[in-house]
Amino acid sequence: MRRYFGRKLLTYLMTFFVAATIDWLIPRFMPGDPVAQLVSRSNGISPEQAKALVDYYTRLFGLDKPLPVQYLNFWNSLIHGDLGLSVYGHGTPVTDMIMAAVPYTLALLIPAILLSWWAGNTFGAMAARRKWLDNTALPVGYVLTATPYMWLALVLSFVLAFSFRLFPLSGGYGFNLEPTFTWLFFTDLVAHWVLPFLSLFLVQFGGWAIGMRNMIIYELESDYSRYLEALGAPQGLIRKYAFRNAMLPQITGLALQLGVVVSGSLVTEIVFSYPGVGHLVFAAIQSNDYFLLQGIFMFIIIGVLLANFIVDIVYVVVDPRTRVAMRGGTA
Amino acid sequence: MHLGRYRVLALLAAASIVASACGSSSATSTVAPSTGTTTATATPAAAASATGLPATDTTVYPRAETLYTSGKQWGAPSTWNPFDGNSAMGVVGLQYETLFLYDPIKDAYTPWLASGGSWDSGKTTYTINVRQGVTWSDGSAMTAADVAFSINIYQNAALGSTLFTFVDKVVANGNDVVVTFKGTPAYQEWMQALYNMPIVPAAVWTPLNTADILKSLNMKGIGTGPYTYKTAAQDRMVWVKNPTWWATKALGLTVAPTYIVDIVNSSNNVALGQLLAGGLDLDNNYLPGIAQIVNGGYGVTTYFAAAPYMLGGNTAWLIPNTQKKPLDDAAFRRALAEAIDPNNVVVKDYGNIVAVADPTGLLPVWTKYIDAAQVKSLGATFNTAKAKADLAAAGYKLGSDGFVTNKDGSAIKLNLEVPDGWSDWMAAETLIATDAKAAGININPTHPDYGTVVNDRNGTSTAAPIFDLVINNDVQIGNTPWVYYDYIFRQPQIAAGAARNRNYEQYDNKDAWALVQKLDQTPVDDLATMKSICSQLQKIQLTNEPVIPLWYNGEWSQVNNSVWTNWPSDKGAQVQPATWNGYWQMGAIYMLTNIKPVKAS
Amino acid sequence: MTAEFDPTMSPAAGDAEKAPTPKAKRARGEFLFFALRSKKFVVSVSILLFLILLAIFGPMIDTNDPLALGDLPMRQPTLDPGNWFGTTYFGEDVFAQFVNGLRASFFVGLLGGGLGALIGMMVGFVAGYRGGWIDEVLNMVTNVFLVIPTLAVLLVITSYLQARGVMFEAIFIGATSWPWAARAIRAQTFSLRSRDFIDLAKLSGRSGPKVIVFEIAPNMSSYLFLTYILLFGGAILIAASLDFIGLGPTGGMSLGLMMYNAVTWAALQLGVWWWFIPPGIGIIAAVGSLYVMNVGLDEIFNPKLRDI
Amino acid sequence: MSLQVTDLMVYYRTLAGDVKALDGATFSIADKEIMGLAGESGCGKSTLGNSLIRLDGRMKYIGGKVNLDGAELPIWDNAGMNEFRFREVSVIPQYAMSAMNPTRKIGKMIAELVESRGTQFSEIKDELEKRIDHVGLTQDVVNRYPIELSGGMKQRMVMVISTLFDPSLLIADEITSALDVSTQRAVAETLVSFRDHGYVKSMMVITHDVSILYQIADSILIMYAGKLAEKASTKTIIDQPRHPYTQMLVSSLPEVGVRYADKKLTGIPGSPPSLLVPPTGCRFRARCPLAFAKCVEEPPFVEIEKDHSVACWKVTGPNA
Repeated sequence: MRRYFGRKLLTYLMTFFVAATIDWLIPRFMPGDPVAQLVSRSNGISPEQAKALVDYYTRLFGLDKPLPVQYLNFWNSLIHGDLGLSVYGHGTPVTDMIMAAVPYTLALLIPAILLSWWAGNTFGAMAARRKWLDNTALPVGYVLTATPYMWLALVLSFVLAFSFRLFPLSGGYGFNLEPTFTWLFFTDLVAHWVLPFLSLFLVQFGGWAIGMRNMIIYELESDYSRYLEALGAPQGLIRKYAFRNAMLPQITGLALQLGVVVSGSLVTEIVFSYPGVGHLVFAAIQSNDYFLLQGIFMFIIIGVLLANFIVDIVYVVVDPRTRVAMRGGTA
Repeated sequence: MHLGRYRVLALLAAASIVASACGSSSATSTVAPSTGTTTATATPAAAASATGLPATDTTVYPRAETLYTSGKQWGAPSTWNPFDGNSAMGVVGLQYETLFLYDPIKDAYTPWLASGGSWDSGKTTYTINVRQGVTWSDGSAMTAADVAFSINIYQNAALGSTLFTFVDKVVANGNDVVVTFKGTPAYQEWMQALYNMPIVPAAVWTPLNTADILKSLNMKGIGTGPYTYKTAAQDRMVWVKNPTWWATKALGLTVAPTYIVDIVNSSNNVALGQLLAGGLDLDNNYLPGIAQIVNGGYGVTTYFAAAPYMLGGNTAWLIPNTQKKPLDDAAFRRALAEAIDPNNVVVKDYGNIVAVADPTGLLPVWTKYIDAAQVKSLGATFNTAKAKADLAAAGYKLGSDGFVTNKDGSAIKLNLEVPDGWSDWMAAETLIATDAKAAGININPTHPDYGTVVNDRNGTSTAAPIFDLVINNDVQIGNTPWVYYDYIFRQPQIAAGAARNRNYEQYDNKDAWALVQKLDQTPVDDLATMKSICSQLQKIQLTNEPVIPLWYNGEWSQVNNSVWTNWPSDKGAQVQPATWNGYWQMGAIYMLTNIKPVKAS
Repeated sequence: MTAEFDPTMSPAAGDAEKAPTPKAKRARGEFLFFALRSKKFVVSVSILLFLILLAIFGPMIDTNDPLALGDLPMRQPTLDPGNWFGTTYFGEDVFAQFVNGLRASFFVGLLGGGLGALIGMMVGFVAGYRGGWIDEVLNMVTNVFLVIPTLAVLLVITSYLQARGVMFEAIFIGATSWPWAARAIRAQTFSLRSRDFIDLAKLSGRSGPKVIVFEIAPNMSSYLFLTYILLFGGAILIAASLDFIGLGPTGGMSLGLMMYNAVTWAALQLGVWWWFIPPGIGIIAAVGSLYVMNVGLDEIFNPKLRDI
Repeated sequence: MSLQVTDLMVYYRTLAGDVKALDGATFSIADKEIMGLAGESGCGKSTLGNSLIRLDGRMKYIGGKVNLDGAELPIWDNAGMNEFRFREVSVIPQYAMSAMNPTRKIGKMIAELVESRGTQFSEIKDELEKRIDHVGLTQDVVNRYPIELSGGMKQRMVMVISTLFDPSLLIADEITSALDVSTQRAVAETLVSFRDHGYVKSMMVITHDVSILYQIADSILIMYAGKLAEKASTKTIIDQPRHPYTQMLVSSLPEVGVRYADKKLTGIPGSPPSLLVPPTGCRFRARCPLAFAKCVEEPPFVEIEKDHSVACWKVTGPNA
């Protein structure tokens, strides 16, 4: 057991190291000096003012140091949870900006991932071997999972928000509100949350439903199912087993999907200008704020790694075979 | 069961959002030299109501009293420092004010925080009469000392201002501030400064006036303006009316909206959606298809009811790299100017919401400085045939590929760069390239990443500018055409690098620069001299085409009349309709005093 | 971003025993028989064929340059040649854009998916067949590719390219979308490794690569094919996302770019739906039918899944 | 009479058409009888075995009757069969190695299984423990997962499970083929002991490996090409088989106990006919050395002496 997790942990650490280094390279390897871009955006100012600004920002971002030093500083400050300053935010700490955005993204991602996984699998299991469902409902699943996130998002926002005014068009909460602990704010928050959530949920849902449907059909054909049938066990029991066993690959799938969902949330947040991390990424790309990008990606890397690790643990818990294998020492 | 889970999650999310909203703002306010108010109070409220959710003091801005704007803010509001070019929307104009307003349409200076200002007979000393009865938002009175301090602050090297290269001394004298100059005053620049310098309370800013003056975010600062800081978030900046605004008593002016919510720019379709849905009253972004929308009965209007719909805000120039062959040849640039049909861009790209630029490139508000006769005789106009002829005459022969070649026979392929993602300009460059190709000039439209464009255009500490052609519109409308000529002819060349934001084309013309300086030192009321100098400069510009004017980028402004009406327009109140930096003091502030709520709340 | 697809849609992903093993030539006749009987297969393939034909011949029927600015902006779909799908905000021919975009999208899928499959197979086979530390290392590489936001890498690369083409996009997607495939194939190989016929091959002194190519690969050919199909569809979707955040090919045309332009120019709000709808439908139809075909084929390859 | 099968016909649906895998089988198994069912692969023996407990998707019931302890088995009715399965008819499948749910502890699985059949686990718990001992497993297997067991252990465990309800008929389908010789013998002996302890009333042991039957079977039923060829006591079948096919089959038997690969019997030239369009008359006649004119007619499966039935004109015919 310890050996297994020890190994995993090591892999994760090395992965993190490599990923983080790649991440650090981003702003350094970008052509064009970010300060120049920042200054060139505040137009109408005199060359002298520009000069002053350039000096100011260069010092601010610590770009005046040699690369190796910058690299060491990067790790050092990373350990202290400092991701540097944002160009797009004119020197606001990147961590602050991310932290302000994270709640939205998590509020979007966690329910979208878990619910779609749960609902999709349940539905897929139902559809499996029920011809009418299989032929009626599943096609919908295929369409959904083949739909680009942003396209669905745009259609939803146009129809439900723009045309029928059922939901707000954009933003994280009403522009007429301030964050307070009141039902008003809370409900408004949810209202703004629904559409982005839905566009993430639906696409995912389709994928899981189909995946589960296929998996469970395999399980229903497996030897243990046939044996149970031969012994007259009711369908209930057989399905229960099949579902349970089909679930396992779906859990692995969950880990593999994370990256996809993150990118999905990115485009979705853009469509609804939902003030989450994805939206921040877009803003950063648009304004060439590589420090911000670097910070966000660092954040995503950690997030995905963490999630993967959790999935690993969960898997061990739910799949006896891995447990047994580990007791045998061979993971 | 899963439903339960999702409620919990959403609740947690809500909690963390509230928390982070307070958290981040209080985090920044530690840097800010003022005491927290709104958002700070939210924290105890949150803490108190952590158990269950009783309706504690929620802040809801009534629709009828709130003005929703968008267009200035390209990112989350991050600094409220009036001396930082990137300060949040309205910091200068709504919160801090200037001594004068300048109205480009009427070309008139209106005393604002100054009750008046005048030159002495020799035009060597300028006296500012500081308006009495003006109070800071903390209640204390604004004094001549504050004004003197606010001007003197520009001696701070960190601000990199050129003001004190010609200003000598600024001293408070009773209720006046007396300004003396070094040699001939740069009248044009001084007048420009008068309506651009924010007046700040000396009490607050004296300690901040250090090398790190820009580091102070100055959230919830103290100004004289009609609005004060309410709150800010990643996607918005909110101002609340200052009940004790001096102008109400002094000038009988009141700003209509109690709240101004400025929404950080998002994608075109969101902005347009908000505008059409009435979620946005004033949008200062470039939006596609405005012509259709204005005529589409959505209740959306613009400054002009018909083309060009928008006031001209600045000129979009085609900037050639005059250090490179063949663009170093005036004849070639001239032919290029004739080869391009800006009208194509105006119609096909912008759908007539912009106007073709005058051959001089001067904005319509500067028409009186244009030597029409001279333009008629020298001005380059679109004419493919003529362009071809001129090229041939100048000795550029056609290559096998049908494009003109350098005189040494080498092929000519000019890269025209606009930043990737700048959709309207990307469309424009394609049209321009097509026109040029028709005249035998091989232009290759490219849209590299913004950083690359800036590098190629400005050069770096190590590399000279390597661009062939770029489109640029850096310099905005102002009180004097001098800003444009300074932009075109600036000498000496500024060292390559980030700070290089004048004379991108690297055009060397000492005589022109002498004229520009002469213009700068001409009093703003000496119209005759200004005209003659401008005419000479125009001659140089028209014959050498160091930069080629294309079209007048609009002062993008589209308004929804469902909640607020009586917006600026050529028929009604003729004031600037923009929330951008510098426009409030060019009269946009009157927009707020003019608009009327459709139905009183 | 990792591949846009659901790994669990691959036939029994992570569940080795079920790699369908083809049965010589008798299987071919059987394949056709079931193929024609599988509604999923027939429908999806005919949709796919239709789209492919459209992608191939469309640009020949409608020879308009998809980026040529016409004189009739925002024109409703008409019967006039060149305006079947109407025109864009700039009077560009939407149909021309659609067919050319379709072409690009299929190209990206074909190449990107192919490259992804290739890398995935190589990593998967070697890791699964060799095992040991090689497996460990390859696993880590796979993990790295799973977690690094490939978007970041893309940003760095693209900012160096004056212009990036569809080709580049395809290669990039291929080079980043393989990890899940590698994992699945590794699992499959792992299970096959211990089968007698592999041992026999080993005993007969065949080199590792030979065994992989001549023994293992053929035995999971159908599985590999299905994997490829999923990568194919995935690549198209990733490309769409990249295009949408403005990292798509500069110049040129693709369904994702159409969508991107339609949004930047607020096509829907301006009522130019015929600009926004086609690319979406195109992608859904292409990717959707690919996925359906995937399951259809699975049922055909794998007798267990048939009802007869 | 424990099991009484009359004229049972079960076909296989294939692309090419119906394969007449079981074309009219009539025989019976007495209480306490262990009947071996032998024949070349594809002769329909597995079809017969399966049809008695569960017709899988491709099998089609054509006709015939199956009586078990006087009650008729509704073998054509999957649902209807359920009440008989496990309690009356049970099976030890060919795939015993993988017959148990890999993600359930064996004990838990058994509990869920029996309870799903309306019996409290507690009721059979003691019996279960007894039988686990009986097959020589340790009690802790119930707390293990299948993959923790060796092939032989799994096999024995499945035998225990399948017979928990003391079915009156147990069908053992090729259970020995996957095992090595020693385990094979052990399994075979266990089967016998099950009968002796009354865990099962009667048994049908399907195999291609006659030598096993020689050890355990009371009687042997030889099938050829979807038809019954001969049924008699093991002794009779081995010592004086009457059907030419049986004779060749037995004569080609190496000395008892040594098994051989499942391939076309070397001793018999030619190969069995296609069951898609089986030849009229005796299906063996193409390969039969004794074939004569009469053989174009279908030979009946008749009892020529007590407990010995044969389908061959040479044996039953006029000029026998």
